[in-house]
Amino acid sequence: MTLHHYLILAAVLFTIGLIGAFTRRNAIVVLFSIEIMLNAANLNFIAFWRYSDNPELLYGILFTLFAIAVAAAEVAVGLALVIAVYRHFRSIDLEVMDTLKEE
Amino acid sequence: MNGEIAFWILSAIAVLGALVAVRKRNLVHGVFALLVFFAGLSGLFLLLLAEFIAAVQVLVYIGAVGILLLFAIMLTERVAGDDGRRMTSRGWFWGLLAATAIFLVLLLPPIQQWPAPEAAQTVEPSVEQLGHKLMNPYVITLEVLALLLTAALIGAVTAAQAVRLDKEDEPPV
Amino acid sequence: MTLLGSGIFKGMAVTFRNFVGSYFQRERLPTNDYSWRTEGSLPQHAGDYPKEEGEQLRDTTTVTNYSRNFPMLLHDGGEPAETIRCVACQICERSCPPQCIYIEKSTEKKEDASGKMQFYPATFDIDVSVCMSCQICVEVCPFDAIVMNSQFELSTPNRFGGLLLRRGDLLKSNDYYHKIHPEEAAARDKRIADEKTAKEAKKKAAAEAAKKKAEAKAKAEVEAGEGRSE
Amino acid sequence: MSLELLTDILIATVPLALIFSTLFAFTTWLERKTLARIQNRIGPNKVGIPCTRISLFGLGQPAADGIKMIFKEDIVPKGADRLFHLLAPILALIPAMLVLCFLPLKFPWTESLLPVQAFLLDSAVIFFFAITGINTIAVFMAGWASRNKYSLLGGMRAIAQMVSYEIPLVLSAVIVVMRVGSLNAAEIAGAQAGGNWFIFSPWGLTAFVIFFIAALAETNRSPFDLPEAESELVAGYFTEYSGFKFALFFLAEYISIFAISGLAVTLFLGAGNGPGLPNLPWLSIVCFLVKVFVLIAIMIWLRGTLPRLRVDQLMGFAWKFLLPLSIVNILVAGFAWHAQQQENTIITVITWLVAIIVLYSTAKGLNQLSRAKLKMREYKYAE
Repeated sequence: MTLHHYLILAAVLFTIGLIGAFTRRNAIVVLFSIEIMLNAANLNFIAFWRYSDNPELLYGILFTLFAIAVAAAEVAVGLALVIAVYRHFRSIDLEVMDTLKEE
Repeated sequence: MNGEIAFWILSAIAVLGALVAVRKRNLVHGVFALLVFFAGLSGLFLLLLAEFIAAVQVLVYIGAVGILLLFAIMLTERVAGDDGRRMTSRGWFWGLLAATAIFLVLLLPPIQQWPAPEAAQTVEPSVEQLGHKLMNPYVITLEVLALLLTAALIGAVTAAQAVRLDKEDEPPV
Repeated sequence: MTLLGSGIFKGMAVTFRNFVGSYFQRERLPTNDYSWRTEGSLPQHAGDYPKEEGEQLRDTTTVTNYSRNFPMLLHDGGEPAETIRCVACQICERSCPPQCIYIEKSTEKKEDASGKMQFYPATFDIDVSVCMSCQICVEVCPFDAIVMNSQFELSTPNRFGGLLLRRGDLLKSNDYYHKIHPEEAAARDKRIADEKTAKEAKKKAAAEAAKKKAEAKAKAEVEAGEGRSE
Repeated sequence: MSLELLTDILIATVPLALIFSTLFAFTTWLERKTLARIQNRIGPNKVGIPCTRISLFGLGQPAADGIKMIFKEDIVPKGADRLFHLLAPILALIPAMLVLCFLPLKFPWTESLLPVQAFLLDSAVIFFFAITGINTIAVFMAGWASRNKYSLLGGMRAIAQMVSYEIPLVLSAVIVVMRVGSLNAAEIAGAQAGGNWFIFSPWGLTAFVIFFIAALAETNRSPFDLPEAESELVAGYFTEYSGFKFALFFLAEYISIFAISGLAVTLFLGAGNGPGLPNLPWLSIVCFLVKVFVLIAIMIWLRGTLPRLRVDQLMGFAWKFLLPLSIVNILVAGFAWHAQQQENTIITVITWLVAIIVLYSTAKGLNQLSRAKLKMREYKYAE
């Protein structure tokens, strides 16, 4: 397998995530999509690390490790926000939350 | 040869999982599909000889994030069945267009450099090396990360906490 | 209340004593075998479930004096349907927690054992697959018509209707009741008899009082008549 | 994939599945028998070899139960999610079986094979915890797919409990990983050769106790069996399961008990190293399994003794007692090893004493803090 296989796979996964984030109305599904995009990026990091000139420096691994930790924090805060929003609007539909919009 | 078969199977699993997760109306099914996607990705990490990352992927994404998503779903909306509402957002067409454009941009670098020049390295990093890296050059990053996680924890608890009203006769929001 | 403490170890010591003791002290195993226990306090036919193939239980109605499982209906001997005690008052049907009793009241009255005109249950079904053996029906019955049976061989190959006991299956004579639960049946019969005598005594007293009252009234009337005539 | 690799993997893993499935059957018999004796009953004693009158203390009971389970009717509730109802028991069994590979059981016939065993992985312990975590998903899936309130409640309880107790479980394992400097199960086992077990120190003992309690909760054993509390939730998440699917859940539960006891033995009780025994391959496996069975016997004993906890007690115990204690324990162990860098008896004795005092007072203080505050009940609507 070459690096390009992984890059194209990551691009496909990232686009799936992007489509989900752009086209779905449910806040939790948008969070799924963001997770999918982050994971696609992680795949890229690992692939670049594996095919780099000096993998013993572990750059890709370290970056992915930090990215996973940040993603975990992001999910926790995001879901807390979803729950807070649900409590306020009684819905997690993103199109309902338009009170800041100009009428 | 083995690696190639494994790559195709695992990437099929990951792509299918991601697609189903994004398109499924039933949110719990969506989460299960997302977990399949995470598992497929973890297999790909194993294929790339990053076994520690694969383990962390399973531990964090399947063990923690999946559970968190399930809890959030259980705490918010009715999930089972078809509620008959529109699933896609109003600007879905433009979203699709933008996503396609970005996909094409992402495809550019591999296409420009076709065929792929370099072959894979077979260096297998030990977890010990990783630990030394984390404790010596990257210790500040690690600490900042710990701080970030603590802040996120506190923030999540505060944000999700029910608003306590002083007056008892008002209904809780 | 704290969770951790020496109580855990004390409890573990108790269970350990039970565990070891059950191998050495036979009286710790109350379910083992009844034959060795104080003879005479148990019915003659009580015993272990048959161990050997081909061996038959002498009686499938009871294991001990104290076993109870599902309700039965009592009658006072003779033709069961003629002397049934139940008057279809439906109190048990209403108080049954899992609602496993189904009663249909008869349309006409019939003489019961004591010769009184009473309704009787045209249908009386208990679904023992639903019954939870709580004995509440026995507690609420004002006619001592329903008591607990101890028949335990109930298994049936029919899954849907096999465990629905009809009136005919439920009817058992008072003699049978005396056989399976002698002490309880004797106590119950004594109570019924006492109640009956008390009732009769009361009736007698009431009749006497009424008689006295009538006499007094008659006397007063006589006196009044006498008074008027004066 | 080369054929040789495949056969080697099969030779290394199939015996594990066979051995532990057999032990599962034996353990169900052992548990029923022990619980019965604790409650002054006899337990299963009739079923033995078929068509004979040999009853063998009821050892045929597990086989009879298995045959019964297979031929029972499989009921899927109306309105249940049929696919996930089917997948849940399978998903419960697979991770339970998988983690067995991470136990350092070196069979003699694997000497000549390629090093395919999973416990030789560099991050075996992390993998163990990661794969154990998948079990939670299976439990939720079972509870959710059954379309039953009690199942869902049991599933949610199980998730809350497993997620909470995973933290003290991992933190107590950190002590050992710190000391050995490796996540490799074989290296951890090797570091404890010659009776140098990690349980023989104040911090090691504390970590072992925390690990054991958390393991009880993680495998839904009594007194932490709230997810399957039969008197509150019918049977929790597997209320709606019958027949073979139920048997799979049962099997998964016992296999995960074996796995987590095996990990406890690996981390704290010297893996296959017997005290004063020669280092023979067969002997080490027997030694390992004997230690696992000692832990399982203690689990059964506790099940026969302790009543079930309330939900608030359960969560409070994890977060207010086990978690702070395990963090303090890590600090104590770190300082102690730092102080013991030179071989010096006096320093060792002093660190031991200090560690014992610190750990005991922390446990005592935390226990006092988590003491429930009893107050008079207030009646809001009734006077």
